[in-house]
Amino acid sequence: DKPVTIAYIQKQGDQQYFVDEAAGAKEEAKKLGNVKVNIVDVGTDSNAAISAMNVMIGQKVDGIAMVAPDQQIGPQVVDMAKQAGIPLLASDDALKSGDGQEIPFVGFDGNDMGHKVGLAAGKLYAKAGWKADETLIAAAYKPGLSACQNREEGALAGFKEAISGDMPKVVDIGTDNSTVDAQNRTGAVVTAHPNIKHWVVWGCNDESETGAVTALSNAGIPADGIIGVGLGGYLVCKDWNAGQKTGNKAALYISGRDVGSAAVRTLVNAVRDDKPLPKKTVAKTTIVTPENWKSVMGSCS
Amino acid sequence: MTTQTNESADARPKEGRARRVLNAIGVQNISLVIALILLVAFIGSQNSNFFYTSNLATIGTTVAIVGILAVVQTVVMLIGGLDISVGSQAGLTSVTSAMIFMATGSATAGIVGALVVGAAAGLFNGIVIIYGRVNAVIATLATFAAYRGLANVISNGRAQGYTGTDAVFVFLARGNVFGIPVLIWILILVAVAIQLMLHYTDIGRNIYAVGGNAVAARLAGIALNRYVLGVYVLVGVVAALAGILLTARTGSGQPTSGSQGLELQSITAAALGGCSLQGGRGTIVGTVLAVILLGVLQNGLIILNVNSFYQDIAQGALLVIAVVIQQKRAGGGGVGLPT
Amino acid sequence: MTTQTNESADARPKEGRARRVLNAIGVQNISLVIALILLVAFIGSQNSNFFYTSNLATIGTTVAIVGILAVVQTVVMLIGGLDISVGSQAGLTSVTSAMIFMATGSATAGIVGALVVGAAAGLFNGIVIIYGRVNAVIATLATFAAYRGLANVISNGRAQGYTGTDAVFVFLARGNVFGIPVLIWILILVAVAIQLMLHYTDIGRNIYAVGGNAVAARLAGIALNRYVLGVYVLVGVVAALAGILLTARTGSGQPTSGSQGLELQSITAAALGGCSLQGGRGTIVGTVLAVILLGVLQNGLIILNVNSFYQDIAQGALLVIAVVIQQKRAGGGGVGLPT
Amino acid sequence: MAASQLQDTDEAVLVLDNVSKGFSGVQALDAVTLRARAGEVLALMGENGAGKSTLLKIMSAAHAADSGRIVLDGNEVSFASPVDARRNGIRVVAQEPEIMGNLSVAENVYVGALPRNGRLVDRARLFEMARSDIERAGFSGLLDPRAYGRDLSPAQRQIVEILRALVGKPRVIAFDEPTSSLSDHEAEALFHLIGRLCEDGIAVIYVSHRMKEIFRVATRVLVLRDGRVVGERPADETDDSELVRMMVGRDLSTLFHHTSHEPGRPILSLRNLTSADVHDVSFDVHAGEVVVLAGLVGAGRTELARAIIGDLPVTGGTILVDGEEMKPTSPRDAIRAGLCLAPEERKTQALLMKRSVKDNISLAIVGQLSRWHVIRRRQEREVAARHARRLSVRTPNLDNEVSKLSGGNQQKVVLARWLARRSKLLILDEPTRGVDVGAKADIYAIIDQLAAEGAAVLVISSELPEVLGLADRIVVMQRGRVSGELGRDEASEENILGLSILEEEAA
Ligand SMILES: Nc1ncnc2c1ncn2[C@@H]1O[C@H](COP(=O)(O)OP(=O)(O)OP(=O)(O)O)[C@@H](O)[C@H]1O
Ligand SMILES: Nc1ncnc2c1ncn2[C@@H]1O[C@H](COP(=O)(O)OP(=O)(O)OP(=O)(O)O)[C@@H](O)[C@H]1O
Ligand SMILES: [Mg+2]
Ligand SMILES: [Mg+2]
Repeated sequence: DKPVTIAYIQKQGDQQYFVDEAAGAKEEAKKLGNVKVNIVDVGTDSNAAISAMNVMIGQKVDGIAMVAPDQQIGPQVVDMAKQAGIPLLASDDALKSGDGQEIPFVGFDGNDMGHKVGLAAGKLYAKAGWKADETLIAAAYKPGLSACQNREEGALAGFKEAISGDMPKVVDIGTDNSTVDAQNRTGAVVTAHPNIKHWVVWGCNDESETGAVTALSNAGIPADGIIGVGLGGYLVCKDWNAGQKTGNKAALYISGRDVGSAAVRTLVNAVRDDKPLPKKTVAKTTIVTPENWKSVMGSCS
Repeated sequence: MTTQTNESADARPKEGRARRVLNAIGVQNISLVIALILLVAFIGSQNSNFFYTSNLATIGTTVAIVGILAVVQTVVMLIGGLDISVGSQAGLTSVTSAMIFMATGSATAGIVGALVVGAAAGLFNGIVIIYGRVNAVIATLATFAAYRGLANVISNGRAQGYTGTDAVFVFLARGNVFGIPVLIWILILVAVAIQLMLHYTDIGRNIYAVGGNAVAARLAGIALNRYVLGVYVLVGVVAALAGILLTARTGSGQPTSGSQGLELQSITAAALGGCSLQGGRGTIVGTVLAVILLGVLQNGLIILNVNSFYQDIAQGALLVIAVVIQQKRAGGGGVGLPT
Repeated sequence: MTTQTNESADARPKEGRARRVLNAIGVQNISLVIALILLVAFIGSQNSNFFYTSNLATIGTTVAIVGILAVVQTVVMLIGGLDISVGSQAGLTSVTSAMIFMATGSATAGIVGALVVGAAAGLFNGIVIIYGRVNAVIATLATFAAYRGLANVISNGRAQGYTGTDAVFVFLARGNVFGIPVLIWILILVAVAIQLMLHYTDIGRNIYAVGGNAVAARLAGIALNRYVLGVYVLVGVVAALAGILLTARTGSGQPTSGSQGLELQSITAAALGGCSLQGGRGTIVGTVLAVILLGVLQNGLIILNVNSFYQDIAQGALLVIAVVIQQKRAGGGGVGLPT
Repeated sequence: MAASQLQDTDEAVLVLDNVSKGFSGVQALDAVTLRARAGEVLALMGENGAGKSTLLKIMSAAHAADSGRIVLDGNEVSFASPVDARRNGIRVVAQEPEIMGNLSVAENVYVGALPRNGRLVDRARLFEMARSDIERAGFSGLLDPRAYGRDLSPAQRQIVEILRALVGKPRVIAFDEPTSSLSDHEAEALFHLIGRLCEDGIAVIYVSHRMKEIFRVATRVLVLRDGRVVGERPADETDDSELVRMMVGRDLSTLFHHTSHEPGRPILSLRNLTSADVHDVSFDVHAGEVVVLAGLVGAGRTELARAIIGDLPVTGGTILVDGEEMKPTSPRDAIRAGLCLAPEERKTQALLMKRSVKDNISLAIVGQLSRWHVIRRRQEREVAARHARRLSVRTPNLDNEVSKLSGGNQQKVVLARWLARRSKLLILDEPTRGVDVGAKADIYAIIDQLAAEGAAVLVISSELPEVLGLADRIVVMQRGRVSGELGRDEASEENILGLSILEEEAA
């Protein structure tokens, strides 16, 4: 087989999900044979993403997969790739070209992920039979990130869809997407709402969501009074694995590994067969619960 | 002829007890206290829930980790240094503690291991600075990146283990002693111990001397290198404590999440508390007050449901206001850049 | 009596041309050059793609934004200050430029608007420092948060607009003049202009004086306040330029992404280039060399496909090594904290 | 020669034998031998840059000698660090006191040897020890042990530096120009102290440019020139002129140039000027006149000068410049109106230590030397070179860092800066601090010449011979007030001293 070099430009490469994604990409490359994957972590820095594009185009790689730190840079990177004649694949977050065309995509639909989380939370809420005026929805996410904004909008819509009757009040908790920050900030939110009996919690990632849930239980809210739905599942599963009674009632499991390997496979196939990239490859997401997580996720590290 | 114009020089300040107490707190710190009172009054008037004991405990536990780091950052700044790597050290020790705990099943082993790693990381900082002759800011900027990388490498970038079922970790994270959360006790203990050291021991006085005038300190026979090394080791150990508390609070060892940004927060608190970047000036009381002020501010902004973007603006504005009050009270025009 | 041993007082140093050139670069900078050569040799030997012209241009365009900020950070550090808010200022002006551009359709309007906003932000920093008597670190830590908040508020936290169809922005981001990217030209222009100012004008001389000894500068009739204000306005304007370039490169106005962390990067470069945090010491040549060194390092690590966690470690290690080489070459044992 | 010197090492406590030291481009010491004997005061003399401080720094191990030996009690030693030297009883009172601003005077004195009670500092004992030290050393009333270092005047800083040397068991104490920031009163106390140290069998080394002091305290005099020993004399077998000849290499006929000229119009007129510690000060300084402000340390002369040039707020009264009222809010205003102050503390108030001699000299005139803000560099170099030569600044070249000059030469750089800025009124605060006799004579001649050219000069000086030699008129201050004015002909050491302290003794 013809040797192929793929660049995988990732945001937030130190987050567990993206670490998995990188690992998946590398495993797939090995499986395909004669494929080199060059992983570049650009944090949350759009400018670094542009620089990484420059570097990789300069290195004349055969294909680029990008998890953009901000979807707004889409037109710019699409343009750069087109000028260099290198196939570009959007990973995890969709990218559009300057004329509004979506480019080929592998990953999850951000809004849809949020929607599933909201839906799951709404169902649990309806089942619990809580009253709207005794319930507060705590949405913990990093406010400046477009991906988080998408998920948050999806979650709200999903929750509304699942319930009948009044919508509980929603409090946005601006975190830096870390557990500790979510924990610290949620502590204060509890103070501000002493009359709330029941809490629904979701977040942009597992860190935010579990941090908020921990803060609630530290504030004396019983596990039964919390419906926490994680996003990712990698932290939520720790409570379940330990058999702890927890406010984390469900999580949307997304496998970074799957996306990483799908992205590499798609790019390599297109390069080798000299065919255009498929428009959309959406990876599977599953709602996991304390009951089924083991069969879906396998293990919890 | 010996009765010159300066009889006032050795006259003890003639002042009342109240005045003496005020002096002990220091004019700068009084301004912080005033700023704190005003802030508390304002927040409390808007939302009386603020005064719940539970909320005060929330503030305390929230500031505990950054608080102990700010306290040791104060010590580093006193000797004229800076430690940018505290957050990375906390992250590194957080994963270490969790990984050792998972491997051995013993919380003690995890804690001791983390403290040893922290001491080693601090010692390494000190060695690079002293024997490599690398400026403290650059050296700790370098290890800021390096320790973070190391934490990610050993943990493969993943949160490690689960400590939520261990009594020791749970006690650290959620325990109470005499009704006061353990986290707050730890902050109090660290602050008081270091305050006592700075104020009442020759080590502490020598630290002020080293930062105040390194040449004089050296000529007076103070082993500068040993002090600098010692201070950085102290920071490493306390950063490890912070890392252990991070693990306990989040229930798992976090390589970077939760510890990034602690360097800036601890420096902000120390500087707001009156530490000078030139060394030799600063107090633990000031730093702790600043930590509390910043904690109350953040808590208040959330309680008052301020949009998180406006929180940034408010935080910036209040930081400036607190210092302006300080300066106006301290009086004096001053020349050029304020210190 | 006047015929002492000092007839040589006005004799120019008698030394060869080569020696003079070396002196002009400075011993500290020579070490940076050596470190750079070693690094380039190593990376090139591992992967010859490194030497593609396109890659060299890539390095240049990559460092351009942080480079111009490091250059002005150098000036701030020369007067003994620090500006932590440069990144936030760049973010603020990035969204401003994009929003004005989207509203008016005119790139010029967007650029001018951003520069005005940058100048205002810098002026505000200066006013807080000079008239509020707030320590420069605290003041800019405060505006670091405040300007970021402001950028998020006006943009609602979202990237703004699309500039990829505008000729001016495209020229800035991807244009070439004489085969060299516009971004690199801008870095060269800013660095040369400021170098000339520092070296050949009384303004530059006075900047060194203010940072070297503020009391002496004041007694020599230098209007300290005006200099401090002026320098912070300069930083604001250059940060705005950085913001505009960010907009041009990413194709949209970014409130925070791409500008967070620029403060630390610019300070790292300036400090590695030989700036002292105490003021009065540092050169533009040194800073630019440090910027290039860091840029090459980062590029090399990516090209050599080093895992990003190991990149952190390597970056930290190389930072330390570069400074240790510097210090060993500069000679002199020294005790206590290196400056 | 080296061998013969070795024979009498046994009677000396400390011998620096054939010591040499070079800095890049400068041979600061060339085979210098110095013997310090118990109970003796060895005066070390020489022009600025002769190598005195360097010799002391080698003694205290602040510098390492390039060659030569150090012999302590007959045994060759090599000190690893200043700490080591200190532990062996060697103390140097540095030319520039090093003070820790945020520590108390007591802590500044005892730093490194704080009295302890277990691990804790015994604060009560510390302050008591410091208090009794101050008293025993004869400085009572001059220094509060609890005052902070940052609040100390130059004289007080010097006293702290002196007290520091007395802690522990000193065997050899070297004073490097200890009196340059002390007035006669404190200096007198210091001489008593030195006498006592001798009686206790301590070997004292004393560096000063003040001839009078040398004969007051020294038993032997060692003279250096260009880093070489030019001679050693018992103090009672030599005199001023011989020492000057040895130091300068020729005779110095007159120390003071004084031509009397007709005072012109008043340039500066103070009317009831009042600021924080200065009260109701009124006097005039005319064109072509040298007025000297005399008084004891702390009399408020420096503060008055700073108030005049707008560096301290004026709370009452008026300042007239050329008959017009001036309200300076910063030194910049005053400088533009033609008033300049060369401050007393070169290190903290005047010099950019890390910059070149040239940059330091041209600091106050770069604006004038520039067109469109571009410095005319050739002209700058010429001006700097001219003034450096005029004041005999000893430096390898104009690009040398000022921190590498000897103390006296640094002082000359400060003066050069303010001479380069031709102003109507020049205020010189202790202009000859640490300057050698030869250069002093130059400076006096320059001051005289400035006056002859029509400038008004206000000199603040604590050295009475200087006051008498320079002044056309003397204004004496005491506790922030003018206590008297004396014409050149009416002035004597006695009546100046009388005006400085009279009121006090009555009180
Ligand atoms: N650190 C240094 N680097 C370079 N040259 C130095 C340094 N210290 C001193 N010198 C040079 O060594 C010579 C001797 O200086 P030293 O300070 O010993 O003179 P001094 O006799 O004490 O003069 P003064 O009376 O002015 O204090 C001078 O030419 C000085 O410029
Ligand atoms: N010995 C001292 N004790 C206390 N304060 C002092 C002393 N010496 C100076 N000061 C402070 O300085 C102020 C005025 O002193 P200033 O330095 O102006 O006097 P001076 O006559 O110039 O003395 P010097 O010769 O030391 O410069 C005093 O009001 C006081 O605040
Ligand atoms: Mg000397
Ligand atoms: Mg004075």
